[in-house]
Amino acid sequence: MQIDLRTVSIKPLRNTFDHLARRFGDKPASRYQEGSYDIQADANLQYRPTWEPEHELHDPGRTRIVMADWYAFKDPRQFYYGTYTLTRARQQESAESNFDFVDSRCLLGQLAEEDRQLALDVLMPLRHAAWGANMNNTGICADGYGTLITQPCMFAAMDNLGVAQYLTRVGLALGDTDALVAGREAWMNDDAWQPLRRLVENTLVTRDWFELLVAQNFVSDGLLYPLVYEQFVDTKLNGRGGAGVSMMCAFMTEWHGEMRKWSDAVIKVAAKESDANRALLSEWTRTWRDRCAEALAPVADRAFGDEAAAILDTVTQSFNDRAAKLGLDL
Amino acid sequence: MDMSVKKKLGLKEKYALMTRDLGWEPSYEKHEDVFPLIHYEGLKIHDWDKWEDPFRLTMDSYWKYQAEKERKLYAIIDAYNQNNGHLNVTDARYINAMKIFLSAVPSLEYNAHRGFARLGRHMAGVGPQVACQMQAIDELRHAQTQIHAISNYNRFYNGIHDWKHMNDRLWYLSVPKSFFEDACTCGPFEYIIAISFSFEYVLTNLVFVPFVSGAAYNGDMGTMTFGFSAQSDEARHMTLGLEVIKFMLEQDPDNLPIVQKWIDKWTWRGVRLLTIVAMMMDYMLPKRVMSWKEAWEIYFEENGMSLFKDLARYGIKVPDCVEQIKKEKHHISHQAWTTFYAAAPMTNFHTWLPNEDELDWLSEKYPETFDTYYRPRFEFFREQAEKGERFVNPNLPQLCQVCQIPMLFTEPDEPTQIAYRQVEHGGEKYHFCSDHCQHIFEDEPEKYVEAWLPVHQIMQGNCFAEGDDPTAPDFDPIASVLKYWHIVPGKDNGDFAGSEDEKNFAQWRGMATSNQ
Amino acid sequence: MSDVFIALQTNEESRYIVEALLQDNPNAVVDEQPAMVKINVPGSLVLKRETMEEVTGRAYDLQEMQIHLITLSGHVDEDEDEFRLAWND
Amino acid sequence: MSVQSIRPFEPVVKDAAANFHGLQVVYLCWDKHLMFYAPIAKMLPPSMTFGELIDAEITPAYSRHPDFARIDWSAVEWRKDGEAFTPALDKSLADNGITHKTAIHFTTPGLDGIGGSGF
Repeated sequence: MQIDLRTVSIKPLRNTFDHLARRFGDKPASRYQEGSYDIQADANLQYRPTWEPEHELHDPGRTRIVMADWYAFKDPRQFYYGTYTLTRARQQESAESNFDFVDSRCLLGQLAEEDRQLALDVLMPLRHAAWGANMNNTGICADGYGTLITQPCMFAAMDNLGVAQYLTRVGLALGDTDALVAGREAWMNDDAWQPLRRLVENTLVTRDWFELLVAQNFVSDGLLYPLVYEQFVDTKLNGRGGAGVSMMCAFMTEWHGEMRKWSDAVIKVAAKESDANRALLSEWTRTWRDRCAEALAPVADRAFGDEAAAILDTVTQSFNDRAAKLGLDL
Repeated sequence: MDMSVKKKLGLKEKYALMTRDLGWEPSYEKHEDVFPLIHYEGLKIHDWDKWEDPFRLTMDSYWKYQAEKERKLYAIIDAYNQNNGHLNVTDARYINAMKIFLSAVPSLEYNAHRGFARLGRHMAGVGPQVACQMQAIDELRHAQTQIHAISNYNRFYNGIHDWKHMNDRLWYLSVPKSFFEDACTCGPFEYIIAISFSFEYVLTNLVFVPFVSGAAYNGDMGTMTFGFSAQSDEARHMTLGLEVIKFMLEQDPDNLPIVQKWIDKWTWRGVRLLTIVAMMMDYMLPKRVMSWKEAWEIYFEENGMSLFKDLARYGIKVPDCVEQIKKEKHHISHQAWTTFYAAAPMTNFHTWLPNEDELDWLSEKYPETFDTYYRPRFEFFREQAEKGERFVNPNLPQLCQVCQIPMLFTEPDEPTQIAYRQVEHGGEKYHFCSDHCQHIFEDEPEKYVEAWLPVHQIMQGNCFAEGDDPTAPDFDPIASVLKYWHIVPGKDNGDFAGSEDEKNFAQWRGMATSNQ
Repeated sequence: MSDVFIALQTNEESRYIVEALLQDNPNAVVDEQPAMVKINVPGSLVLKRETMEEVTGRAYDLQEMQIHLITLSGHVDEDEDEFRLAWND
Repeated sequence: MSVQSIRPFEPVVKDAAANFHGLQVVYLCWDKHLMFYAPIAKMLPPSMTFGELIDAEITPAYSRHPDFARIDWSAVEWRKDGEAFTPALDKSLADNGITHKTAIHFTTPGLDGIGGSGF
């Protein structure tokens, strides 16, 4: 039957689902709200997880952070699958044209041999660090409580994999598969990279998922991305004919800028909840910051030579300022 | 630098560099501390690198193709909603199938999302990790697109206003809930056999292909779109299912009996779960594409059997339960619908008696059973209803300890006799709908004694509305349970005929087709 | 020999895929269902990039097919030039 | 324990007798009367007599069925957890050996549902 619907204006019985009306009042809900709030099972869970019989399948007790409402962690980007994927697809398209542009204009040819080697030395081992970050975020998504905080971690995990894959393409563009082999060799055996690898492996056995979120997404990314992508790629290399590398890494800089908004929101909300949370977050941040700064020192040495200490110090200081603004005492 | 000397990498080589090459063997932490979950199930894996992901999607292609799917999907959902597309469905009874769908399925997808995230972290090889991670994020997509697509029905029709609350509480929804929570509480290898192989590869075609095609046939563009769009991800997931089983069986001959046990268990768990889909196909689609039995024959007996024939070279056998399912395919949809009809005051959707035309279709599709066993039931119900004495079963049913379905299934060879099985464990009695559910229990009693059976929970007093006092003289336990479920009796359930849904749909459709 | 199959959403793009599949697999059987089309082939099936490019008149990446795919059965083997489905029995 | 678990645990029996406030679950099934689709679950005092079980529980549960009024109670065949048994009507459920989650099935010879259809 063909119906002409232009004349029909029917009044809905209700605007949204009750669980959203209870939170936000009876008004139309956004797709972010519909797809995220309260959708994880939280009552009458059936069986004991054989992989962790001490807790229920979904259990807020897997972290020492305590929240009255785990749906307080609104993502400022309001990412659900659709908006997340569309955003990344747009970024991917621009990354693709960046890679094409760099290739077609032979931009990498402007880089001196020693700087090309330096770029590979600094960036290639980070493929593996990004894979570590991917595993951490995937694990947080599995262990966390409440979709508002678990789904951004799943997205972050896929982003971490994307970063590792963009770095792989950078390596192939700057060198060849040999460049990837050398990067892996450095990650496994070069003294300069061992502190960072040790740190990443330590995070892989960190069992409190909120601590892991702090260590990975707040502290580690918060130091590594500014140091490597802002200071090294966009500033140092860019100033030495490395605009091509900078273009190929544009996703990473942009991504970190976006992720900061989210991780800041998470820390702020958790810290504001209680003094106990704030103390715990401060302690975690302090501990991981010190370990991370120490692990990045030899990487910074390789990247910046004599200026390493000063640059790492600037990055750390600005991270400290950021943490203080979020209510942490470092 | 001369770029042209570089060798061009093939898709497979490039994909290996983009995935497998990212991982490394930890040395600062012990392997078993980084991957603590991979040993306790007894499965032996010698070389994780033997895993091959045939689809080889890198993140850039993933984002690109998935975004295109999302754009199409939401464009159709938006258009469907803006044009009041719900008034275009064949008949408002159809919408009740969507109520069951929303009440049951997004929560399954969601649990699949979290379950695959666990595997994406804990499988000890980059190949399976990435495949599981992509599935994890896809499953979140499915949960969300289903909620978004069905959300508009909630604005105009009753019963799903609090679907998530009901999913954790309502009696019949403990069936899908327990299925997925069972899988999610398993170790990673059993989980992936349960979901990727048994559920995705062997069974989901039955839900998403003929049922969704049926939704299209009934004018539901929104459901057709999210259903098929989800299924396009499933094609990848099913491939993961097949890959994972090959991988496990090729790694060590000792894995065979373990894998076989899981296939047997999860094929049965899945088939029991699909009982409700059988009912939706045979009774809830006003225009029918094919019967449940036909769908079963195509997608399980033909396609499923090709799969088992293929796996025979590893020693995998067709699960024993298949013999019973072959017999039950003539019965289960009818048994389920008569159950929901008789339990109408306790559900969150409307039921009805099939009309003459529908009865004839059922007779034709089920020549061996319908006229003998089921048509007389509907005739009796109709007679009662016409006398103003609509039949309702006033009792709470006994549930199977494993599948949690009321014990409504009959003996495979005796369709008038309810099948009941019973065992004792730790001094307590446990009851089952079938040999297969009994065997599942006997294999892991410690797991299933913890089942949250809605009927027993109601009796224990755990399902009364907050604030109600069970010791008060005027306490009405059933009313209180309905309140606990957030169900409004008569409005959210009962007969479709005379319901607010029926009245509104007729009125709105009238507004759309006339000048009134 | 068991059938392998592939099912696609009925739309403009998949018309081309079906056309190419019929060219690459002369013994394919087309089964039209509401809003979908299922192609069954005994034993194994192949879709060639070259055929798709010929049929569509443009460069074609076989992974694009996934957008229109509903379901399939059989072992998948894919490279730049061919998408293959087969049973090993 | 037979469940494969990373660490042993003490399972919680969710439906242990102690959780039912002094009452016990009893399942009842009138075989060959599928109008009631499944055996029914009742929560009953162990002190209830079997006669009371018939009058106060079985009767309201099944009286809707046209066969019900025609039951010859002396001819009813009872089974308890699958075993044939003869209940003592004046004795309690406990004294009849009916414990928590006992399943009682009964058949009514000559009455096998509407038109003998098992319904």
